Amino acid sequence: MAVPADKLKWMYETMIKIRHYEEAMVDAYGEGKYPVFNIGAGPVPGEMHLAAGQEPVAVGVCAHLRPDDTVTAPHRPHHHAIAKGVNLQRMTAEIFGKVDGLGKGKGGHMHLFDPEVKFSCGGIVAAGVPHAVGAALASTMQGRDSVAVAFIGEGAANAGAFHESLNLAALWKLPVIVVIEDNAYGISVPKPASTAVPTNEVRASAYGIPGVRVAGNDPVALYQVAQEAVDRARRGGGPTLIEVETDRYLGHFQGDPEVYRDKDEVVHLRQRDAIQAVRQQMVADGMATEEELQAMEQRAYQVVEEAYAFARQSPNPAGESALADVFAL
Amino acid sequence: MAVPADKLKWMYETMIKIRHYEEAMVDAYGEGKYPVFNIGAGPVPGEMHLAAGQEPVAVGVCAHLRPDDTVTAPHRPHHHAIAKGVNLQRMTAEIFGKVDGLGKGKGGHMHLFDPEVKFSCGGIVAAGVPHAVGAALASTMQGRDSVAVAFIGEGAANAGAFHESLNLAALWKLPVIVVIEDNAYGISVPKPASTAVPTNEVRASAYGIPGVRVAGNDPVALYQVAQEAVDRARRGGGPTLIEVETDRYLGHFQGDPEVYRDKDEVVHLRQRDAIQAVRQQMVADGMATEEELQAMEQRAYQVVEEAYAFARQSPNPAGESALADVFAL
Amino acid sequence: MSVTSTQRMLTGNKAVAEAIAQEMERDPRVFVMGEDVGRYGGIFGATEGLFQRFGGERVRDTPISETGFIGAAIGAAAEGMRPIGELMFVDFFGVCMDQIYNQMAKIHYMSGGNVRLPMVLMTAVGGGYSDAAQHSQTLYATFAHMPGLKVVAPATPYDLKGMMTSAIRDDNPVLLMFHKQLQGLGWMAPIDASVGVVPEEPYTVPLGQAKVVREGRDLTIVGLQMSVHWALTAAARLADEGIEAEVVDLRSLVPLDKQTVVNSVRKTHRLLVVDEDYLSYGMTAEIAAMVAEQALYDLDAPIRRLAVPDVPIPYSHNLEKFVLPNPEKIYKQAKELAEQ
Amino acid sequence: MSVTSTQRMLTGNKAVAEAIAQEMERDPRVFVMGEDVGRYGGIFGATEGLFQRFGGERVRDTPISETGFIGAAIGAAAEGMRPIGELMFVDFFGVCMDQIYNQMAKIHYMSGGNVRLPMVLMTAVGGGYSDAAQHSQTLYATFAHMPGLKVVAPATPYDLKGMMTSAIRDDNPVLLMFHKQLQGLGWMAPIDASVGVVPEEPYTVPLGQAKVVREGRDLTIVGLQMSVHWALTAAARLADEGIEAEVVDLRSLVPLDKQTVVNSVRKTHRLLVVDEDYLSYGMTAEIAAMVAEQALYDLDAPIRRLAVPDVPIPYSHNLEKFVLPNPEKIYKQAKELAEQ
Ligand SMILES: Cc1ncc(C[n+]2csc(CCOP(=O)(O)OP(=O)(O)O)c2C)c(N)n1
Ligand SMILES: Cc1ncc(C[n+]2csc(CCOP(=O)(O)OP(=O)(O)O)c2C)c(N)n1
Ligand SMILES: [Mg+2]
Ligand SMILES: [Mg+2]
Repeated sequence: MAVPADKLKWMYETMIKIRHYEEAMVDAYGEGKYPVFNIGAGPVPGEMHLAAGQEPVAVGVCAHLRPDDTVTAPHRPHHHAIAKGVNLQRMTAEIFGKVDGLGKGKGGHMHLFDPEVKFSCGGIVAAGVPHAVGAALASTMQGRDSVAVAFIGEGAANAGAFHESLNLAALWKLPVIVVIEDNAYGISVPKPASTAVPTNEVRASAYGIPGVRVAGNDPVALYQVAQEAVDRARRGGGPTLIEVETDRYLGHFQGDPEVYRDKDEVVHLRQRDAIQAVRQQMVADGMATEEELQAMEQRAYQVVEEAYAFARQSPNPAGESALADVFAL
Repeated sequence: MAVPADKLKWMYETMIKIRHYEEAMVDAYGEGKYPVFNIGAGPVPGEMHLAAGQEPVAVGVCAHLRPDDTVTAPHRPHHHAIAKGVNLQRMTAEIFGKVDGLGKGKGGHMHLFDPEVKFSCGGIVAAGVPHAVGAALASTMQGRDSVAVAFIGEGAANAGAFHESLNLAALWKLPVIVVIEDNAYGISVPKPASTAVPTNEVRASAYGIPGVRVAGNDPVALYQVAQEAVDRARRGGGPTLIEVETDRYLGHFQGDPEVYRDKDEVVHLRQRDAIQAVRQQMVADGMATEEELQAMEQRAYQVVEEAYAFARQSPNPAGESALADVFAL
Repeated sequence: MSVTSTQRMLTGNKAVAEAIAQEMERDPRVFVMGEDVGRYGGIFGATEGLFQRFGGERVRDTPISETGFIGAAIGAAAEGMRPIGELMFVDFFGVCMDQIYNQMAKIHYMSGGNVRLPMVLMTAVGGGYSDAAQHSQTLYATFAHMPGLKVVAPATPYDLKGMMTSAIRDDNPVLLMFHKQLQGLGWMAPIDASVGVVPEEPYTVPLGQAKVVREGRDLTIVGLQMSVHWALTAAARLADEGIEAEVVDLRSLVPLDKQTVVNSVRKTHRLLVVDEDYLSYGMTAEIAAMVAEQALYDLDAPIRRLAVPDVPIPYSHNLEKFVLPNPEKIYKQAKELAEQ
Repeated sequence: MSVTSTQRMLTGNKAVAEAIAQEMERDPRVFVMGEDVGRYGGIFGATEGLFQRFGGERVRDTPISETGFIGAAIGAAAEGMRPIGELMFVDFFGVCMDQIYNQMAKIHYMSGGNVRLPMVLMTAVGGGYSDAAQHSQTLYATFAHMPGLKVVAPATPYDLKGMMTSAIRDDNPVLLMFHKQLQGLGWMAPIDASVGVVPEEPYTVPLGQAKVVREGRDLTIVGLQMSVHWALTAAARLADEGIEAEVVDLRSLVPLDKQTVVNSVRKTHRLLVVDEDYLSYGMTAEIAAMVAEQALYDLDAPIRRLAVPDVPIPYSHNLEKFVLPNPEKIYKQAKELAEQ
């Protein structure tokens, strides 16, 4: 296990932060929506796609990224955003639709933009992949060594934009890493019902680039694979395609009846929870004491709580402000 | 060489027909357009993409097809149409924009539809591939054993529609064959400047289906490869991806200045002309006498001449008829 | 409309699903493709129960490949099938518009009428629940502007079933938009208009006929889907104040029933057009322009248009409310117009 | 406009290419991507000479992957570059509309103004040379309907250069449409309007200002690109008969210069709107509706609209001629309108 201690600690603390963030969001999102679930009600209206269980993907990759590296994320973006270092208070305010939000309440949970750390996401499946290619192109043309990472779901690997982007990235040997989060479903459709190959990293060969699969929702294994990919990209060695097996603990979106999977499935998945595994490993390896771990956990919780508090106290935008920001002046 | 004599003769005669058709079109298209080339003038206005040199692709595949098999072709469709048995007189009338045309003059050279032999084509790169998938799906759902072939250029293999269609065809194990005509250019862009892999048949592995490359613009080699693919599809064995190296003798479209390639290139390509090679082979193998060959050539020429004559004598559509056929009644 | 207790009430989504089921029963060529249309029953319930009844061959979940499966529907339609494709949200049109517009809408014409594409593309439209810029649009005019497609947008469960049945039986490609809020889903704010009387036996409602859903003499309000229901609410309030608004439900954008609109304007002499789509270059412009051509001298006041004021749909509740039409805004505009 | 022999004349395509070259010279962040924009110089000549001058890094041929490269332009713009993408024919929009519309047009808004996308998407529009249904459209209204994009369509070499320069310098995404017939290409029927005076030094023409290109008192004809030139031809003939038409070149669909149109109508009291795009739900509707809202009582006759009559563009010369507007049709409509 070659993850340096400081990185592993960062990964652990960040995973805790993500998990707590998503669990707090389950509650915040639920406020005002019941007894009869009403998607448009409460302090956090609209669709809500949470990433509990998928933390390893975000931290395993983002552990190698700098603020000047770009990340594009899909409709399920919180874990990537947190791991990339997005301003958590403003992100949360955005999700609450408030004036202090990253987008002044105009974007919402699926449309978070933090140019400070070069993070963006969006609601259209696979649409962020070409943006990452463009960011990598800019980096190259500007003579920088920044890289760009596009995260997508396994369902997105069947969209045309995926193919076009990978070909372009490979053709121009751009510093792009496409990370496929295989959480086994695209909404209700299991991977074998959407994808003609069992695993997507084989698709790298269609572009003459390296493709790697990381099994078992394992942040440490991913850390190593991502290291190689990021290093190669920074050196000018071109793109890499990575598929990571991961676990979606919650519904596709909050309110998903999940008629398409057995309730036991998630119980089973939770048994290999990476957060607990990393914690135990760190203790076993003597990398961190129980106190240190608790301090990290405490810190993570606090940051999250502060973000929610910030979001809640921020004012709602005035209606008329909807008319601003269509065009830059 | 396992091509049965009748098939090889058919292939030869069809290639002659195509070549003569395209050469006659060079002239017909040129009428009224000079001294200063005017694309909208003359009896055949608009863009004109000819396939002289690419005959082997069309005949090598279509030799295995029945009228109830479907072919979708791209913007360069004459060779496929002729090899699929499209009504040549009505096709030519369409290209001349006449009332007896397949589309009553509404479609034109890039939009030829002959439902009698299940042929269609279109002007949007790669857009015909999903149509072939749908035809194959219909065949399967209707309990038939018809197959569907989508012809595209090598440039089209970088379009999203290609990827989505192949995944779908492979996922549903449909009787589809995608044939990539690698004529080395997409308009002016040479393949290495558009495609991250040297040859596209490797992309089959992204869908878990067989991929085969046929080199040398060789109709006989293609015949054999296509045989296997068509047989597999008919048996329910699913799709195949074939890339064929072929030669575009003329410009991308008529009037193309071809600033992007050396004039010698075509001179060189013409030296491996498949039509002549097949002719010599048939003579050498004693498969056909010089008289028989001349009779075939004569027949091919005559059919083409009749098609042009038919087209020329057919009336122009009345202007008002433009308003009909938007909706079926 | 008086509803007796023997009349069967259905939500919008069940009305759509029933139409599809009955047509699938009647015609083996009909089948459905789309994301999550199978076991899930469609994100907006339009295929509820179909997978269980007809199986996965005829109710096909697809990969996230809209160009692929809508293109495949076209190919299958050309070969004698009668596919129904679902584009989950209309907002996703941009990944497959070539198939919708250059292929599905034009092939019949380009073939000189030789190829028929008897197919339906159904899709969910509309906002009002904070789904933001990429999941809340109606895009009515985007599809209506380009010839070759019938474009219909029913506003009641009755019309949803009847127009879906007509769409499936039509030999032309039909884009049928259902409004999310009118599907009567368990997870949307419940509104009365999403439930209505729907006869059990199959029936058709013609594509291309508008309907006067409330008679009035003082002004005409023209709308589609939610804007019709908003207009009816506004009209009730106006009536309390002695203003009688006539409300016209267009139901269909293409073909457009100009006569019903013009007749109404000839009667009321005032026109307010309401749209949940963007204002400029939209449906409100077409209706206004058509009336300005055909009934200019019948107008006693300038035509008014109320629609989304040319901004993407914002996320925050306040912001979205500010840009979407609603009964209150319609009431205000209508009152001013009537008193002008 | 009197042209002295010292004035420099350029074709439309050279005017566009010169604007790009000068901005590339001036600003290292500007670069071009598209199919055949390199050695070929763009199918419609918009990048003529750029590859030779700036090399393949800044003048990039792309694969046939419009979603890929337009999306990449967006990503690059967000990182401080100023890309110019070329969509070869506007008709191909359907394979990449998601990037154009859900991404390029909306990201600034969704980010609350925090992300800027200073980029240009240029594309060729128009028919009249038998390129049929998938290569002859203008689709003006398709892009103008959806907020977040500036949409401009210059009609002269002077405006092409000046508006391209403005577009490149604009911090917003701009869709610049050039009309194939106005590019002055060697392989199209030569028309006078495709050549014009173009100063050598860089200059800008504002985006969003219409222009009265001919003054008149009897009626107003509003158009864009080819329809402006057709209208000018018709106006000359009308003048011979004593009818003075005022011709307004919109130049920009978004922002739309309503004032110039309304001012003209207030002066002439009659309006004919001409469009090479489809009739229904199109530009003619927006202009007509806007005038019916803002200047209803200034009208002495119903507004007339002349556009493609809601059919795909047919191939055959006769058929295409039947559906496209032309000077003759404009003359007829204008004369009837003036005498009404
Ligand atoms: C182009 C497009 N098609 C469909 C959708 C609807 N949709 C949103 S998320 C989703 C499933 C995505 O699956 P996957 O890529 O595996 O990501 P996951 O949700 O599992 O994280 C679908 C179909 C969309 N947003 N965009
Ligand atoms: C979606 C789309 N993009 C671009 C074009 C313009 N175009 C027409 S043919 C062509 C090149 C096609 O190259 P290839 O697929 O290799 O076919 P070839 O012309 O060589 O037969 C291009 C770019 C188009 N018709 N459709
Ligand atoms: Mg998934
Ligand atoms: Mg080619």
